Amino acid sequence: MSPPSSSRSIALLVVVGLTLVLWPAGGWHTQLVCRVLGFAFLYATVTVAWNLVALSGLISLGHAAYFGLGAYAAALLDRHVGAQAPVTLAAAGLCAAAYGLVVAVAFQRLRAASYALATLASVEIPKVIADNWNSFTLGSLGLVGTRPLPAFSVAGMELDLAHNITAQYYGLMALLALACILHALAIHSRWGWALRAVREDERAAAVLGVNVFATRLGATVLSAALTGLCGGLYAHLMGMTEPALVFNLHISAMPLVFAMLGGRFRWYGPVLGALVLYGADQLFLHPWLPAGHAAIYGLVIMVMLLFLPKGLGS
Amino acid sequence: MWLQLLINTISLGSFYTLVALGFSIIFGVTHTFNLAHGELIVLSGYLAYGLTRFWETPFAFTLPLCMLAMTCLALGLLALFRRLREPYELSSLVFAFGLALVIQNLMLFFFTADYRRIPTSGPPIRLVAHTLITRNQLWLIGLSITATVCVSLMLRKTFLGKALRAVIQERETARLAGIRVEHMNRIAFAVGGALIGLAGPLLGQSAYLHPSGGMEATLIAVVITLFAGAGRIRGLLMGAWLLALLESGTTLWLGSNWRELVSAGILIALLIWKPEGLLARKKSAAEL
Amino acid sequence: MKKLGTKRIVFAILFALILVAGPAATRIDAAPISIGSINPLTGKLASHGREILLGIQAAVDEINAAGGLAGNRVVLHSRDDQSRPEVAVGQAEDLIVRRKVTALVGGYVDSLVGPLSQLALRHHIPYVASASLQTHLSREDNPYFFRISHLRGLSEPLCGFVTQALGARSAALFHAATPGATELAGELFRCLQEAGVTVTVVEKFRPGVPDFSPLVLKLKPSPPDVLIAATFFQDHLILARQIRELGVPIKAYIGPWGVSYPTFVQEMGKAAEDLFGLCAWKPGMALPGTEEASEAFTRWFREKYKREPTSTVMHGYTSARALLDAMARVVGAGKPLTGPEIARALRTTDLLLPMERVAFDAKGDPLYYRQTVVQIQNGALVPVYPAERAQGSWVYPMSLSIQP
Amino acid sequence: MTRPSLLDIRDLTVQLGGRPILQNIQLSVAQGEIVSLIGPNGAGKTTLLHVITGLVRPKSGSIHFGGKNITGWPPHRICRMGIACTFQIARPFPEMTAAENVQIGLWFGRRAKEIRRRSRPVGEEARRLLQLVGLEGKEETPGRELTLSEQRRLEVARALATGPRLLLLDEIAAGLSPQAVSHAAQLVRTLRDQGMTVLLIDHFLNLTARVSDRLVALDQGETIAEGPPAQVLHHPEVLSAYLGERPSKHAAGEDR
Repeated sequence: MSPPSSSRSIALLVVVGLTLVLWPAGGWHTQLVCRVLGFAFLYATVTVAWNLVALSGLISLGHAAYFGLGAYAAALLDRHVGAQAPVTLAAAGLCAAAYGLVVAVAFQRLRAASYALATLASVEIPKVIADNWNSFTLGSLGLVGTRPLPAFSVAGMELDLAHNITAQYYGLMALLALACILHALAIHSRWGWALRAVREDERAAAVLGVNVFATRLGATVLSAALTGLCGGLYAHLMGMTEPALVFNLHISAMPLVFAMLGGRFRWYGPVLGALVLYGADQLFLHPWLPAGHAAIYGLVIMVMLLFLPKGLGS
Repeated sequence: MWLQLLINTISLGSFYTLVALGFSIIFGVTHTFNLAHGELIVLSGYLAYGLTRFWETPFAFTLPLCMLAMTCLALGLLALFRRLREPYELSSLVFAFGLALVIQNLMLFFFTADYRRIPTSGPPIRLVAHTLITRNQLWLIGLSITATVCVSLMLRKTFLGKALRAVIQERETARLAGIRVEHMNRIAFAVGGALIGLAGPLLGQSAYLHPSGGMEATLIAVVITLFAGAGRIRGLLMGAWLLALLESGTTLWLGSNWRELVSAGILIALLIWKPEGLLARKKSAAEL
Repeated sequence: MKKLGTKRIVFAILFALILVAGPAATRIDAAPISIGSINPLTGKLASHGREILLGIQAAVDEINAAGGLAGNRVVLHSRDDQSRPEVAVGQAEDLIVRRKVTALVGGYVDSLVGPLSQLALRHHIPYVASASLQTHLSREDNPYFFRISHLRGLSEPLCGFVTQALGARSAALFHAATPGATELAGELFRCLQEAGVTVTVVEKFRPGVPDFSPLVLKLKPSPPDVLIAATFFQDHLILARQIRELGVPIKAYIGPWGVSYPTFVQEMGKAAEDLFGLCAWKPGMALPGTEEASEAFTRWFREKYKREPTSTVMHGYTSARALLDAMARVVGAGKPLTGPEIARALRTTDLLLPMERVAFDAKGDPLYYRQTVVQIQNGALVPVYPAERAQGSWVYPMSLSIQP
Repeated sequence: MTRPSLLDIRDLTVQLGGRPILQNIQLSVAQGEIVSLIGPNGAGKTTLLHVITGLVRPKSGSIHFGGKNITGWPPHRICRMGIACTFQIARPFPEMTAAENVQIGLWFGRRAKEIRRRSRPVGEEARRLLQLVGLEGKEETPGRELTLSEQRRLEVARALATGPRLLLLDEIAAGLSPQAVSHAAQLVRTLRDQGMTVLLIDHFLNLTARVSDRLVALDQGETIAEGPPAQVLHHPEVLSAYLGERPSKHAAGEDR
């Protein structure tokens, strides 16, 4: 099933992974690198989540809805109930998953461009509600002062996710690892075969016994839950949630770009795309070229598509 | 007041049509998902702004100049887009995203982040008692209808247009039928570029120019095109005017904070009701 | 396959290089005294962020020209937050931890300032925000956050102007769906109602809509005396024009933000005539007693940047001046230049600057920040309210016959 | 007609976009039979097939398979009941290799219990099926790179992978060389001998006559004749339906 070169690429990934794991311990790290890579992990997780839907052959432009719902669920629970972070995060994932369920059921007949368009529009519904339900969500004022993540004590090790950047770094890395496992399953398991069949020809897949609806539903709900979880984490990490911020089109478009550049059909593709692009942009281009870095970023995207059309991971 | 609202809505719808038309032609014929569409429009607007400000070119003269410049630019871009590989729609989308970033930042560099406006000429014209129409609304409506009619006539009446339509409907079949698809791509980019060139100065005149203002226009173009189906002129007109009407109507009756919700809700409802594109007879060319 | 593998390795190496070289490439030895500033230099808010940075830079240049802080040069590290909060936090963290900046200054818009205020508390680094409005951002339990602007500084003069000076009996409120504008609108609504002004319409909209005519038409059946449009530059460009084009007989149009810019007058031309705006400072309009300093600043700025300084530039300048003043007092007292010391000094600041008399309350909010109502008359911004800062009288009702 | 009927269609009516495609179709296929559906273009043959596989929902009427009412079931359930089909225009998974194409059928085409009970490993089973349809050596070729006739054979292999009791073949002989047609006929007979029931669609009648036990002729959505091949082919209505037909309408229209 796996191509002959996969052992080498896996070895390479192990190297990259180990570098990232040991980075903060190496002593040549800085807070900025950890912070940036931490967010790169978060966005990579969103990218992976997005790709779960993409693997079923649908291009979603509505992941900001899941992200924003997650952020709002966490921030609202924190504000109104004072719930602890594990509860708020679970609620974030569940809320987003519920919306994912609605999207999957309501849009089950939509394909390709219609689906993309419908998901794009689906962001507006939670956004407008969050923006106008003044008594509950505080409307356009946004929610400020969401408490940071708590400190954990794991096997005698103190993991202060609130203040310690390195701890946050590892926490987010663990989340990404989890997402990666999920993504690998979505490519290499029996479910992965179903996704692939549905993506390549769904009528043929249906008459060969693949449950097209359930396959897509599963992918969408999982993807939504994961994205919602990331949104909840964002709310806790930033301490504030505003409609325009968390329901931003940017959040929907970003995974598409990252995944395309990383390669959509390998388990490590989306991760690679997100880490390289986000990391390179924030750590390298930005300090060098504060004003024009976005132009260079754009150029990099263009050049890579021209010369590495299948993405970094191929 | 109703008449006034109608005029404003038609003028807004005309602008939307113009914005969507160029995108739709390029997308329909070449399957290029040009996410930099809005940025190109803004660029054209800046060109017109420069012409009117520094060389004091009359507004009517800036239009052909902008159209020419944008046609050339679009053809140049086609040379880049042609090098992209499969899956073309997605690749071109991401490529154009990069392009949009580049254009945006170049504009930021050259024109700064100040808001710019192309001055309008002359006072509004009074139609009846309380109903006014401004000069730039006249420009907008007139040019939009002219452009739409021209494109529509070209597609329906000329041999070239028939070939273009064939490519829009069945690309491979058209190729087999001996239509030179490469040639059609060039024509689509040229026409699309000219339309972009036309929309830019009008945007600068009726709203304002800002380097980051392109995304909005792109979004409108994408929504209308996907809604109507690529290359369907009548559908585009209806889509654009419906969108404008919806936006104005909801703002007036429900308040503008519900505007997006209503537009989104109706869009979703229409999509679910007729998943293959409301106005398209069969599945639109967009297979992402 | 072999070729692809090589490519992959090359990219992996590049990636590693980026990780190592990126931070290393910008490593510079820490200056004797360094302060950091974080502003949106790219993205949607870039124009404001850049102006604030100019003001901050001006203050730093000024103090260095005067010999620095007790002989130590002040180095300003400027970072771009790309108008995105997570970037702002990352950049600030880097400045604090790696560059060892002693204090932070700058910032535009609450969504970017808010996370930084939390960060300041965590690292015990004082942060003087240049432009921040929302009330709940400043807290008594955060002794490291200061700001030189405040929502009250807008809502009070505005409300006073509408109710007392104009004596308006009805008003309409349009505001952008952003936190600052929403809160301002809420404040104004309360204040106007208390003063007995009927608020006929309150409308919220997304900033950047291409057409305001339905909203404007909503005013037409019963036109209010005053329209307050709590929104930004680009929206005024369309809204103010459409009010005139559609002939809605309002008597005053007030745009708290965005109207009092020279570039606004320039882009709008005649259509800007008679509009009211709020302005904290502009060349030729300074607090009594600071006219000279204001003049000197304006001259210096014009010479250096070949353009007019704006109120936003002044916000940056004022915040940096407040910070540098406190730092100078710490150094002057022979104390170590640490975060807690500077924060303590900031608390006792009382400084008269062209824009405001800077002094902070327990929450770090400015005590004397008050903007002035200005009106565009013959293409110039004329301060009209409050009386002690007025340089002319207002035109009311506004002329509707002027056409763009 | 003494054998028990495997597929039983009663009063089936189908409309697409408000247009009637099939009207009051009655069709019954017995266990182990080979039945051909014939008729000119637009007669509704492919639609009938799609109704049986669940891709198209009937307006009224019922379909019973093996004694169970499967009307309105989703395609994957019908497939797992034991009905497999090929498409008129072959639709292999383009990016998957031929072997992977077949494996999809092996993985998903049966009920979970049967899949767990499987004796042979999936890869080996896929190879055996490809060999059966004459695609040995093409296991690693991606679907889109196969020739049209190879794609069609791949479809048969894929359909067989689901372990069907009833096999629906849509125009598998169209455009094939005479040699290939006899190979296909041979294959159909072999399958029947293994106990499979086959429902063929044949527009050009070249495969039908050789293998079918029975023909059913459709025209404009209605059954016009039914019976042994020789009898149906000389039925006056069938003749007029075929002869009256205008030549070469685009065949692709039927698949939609």
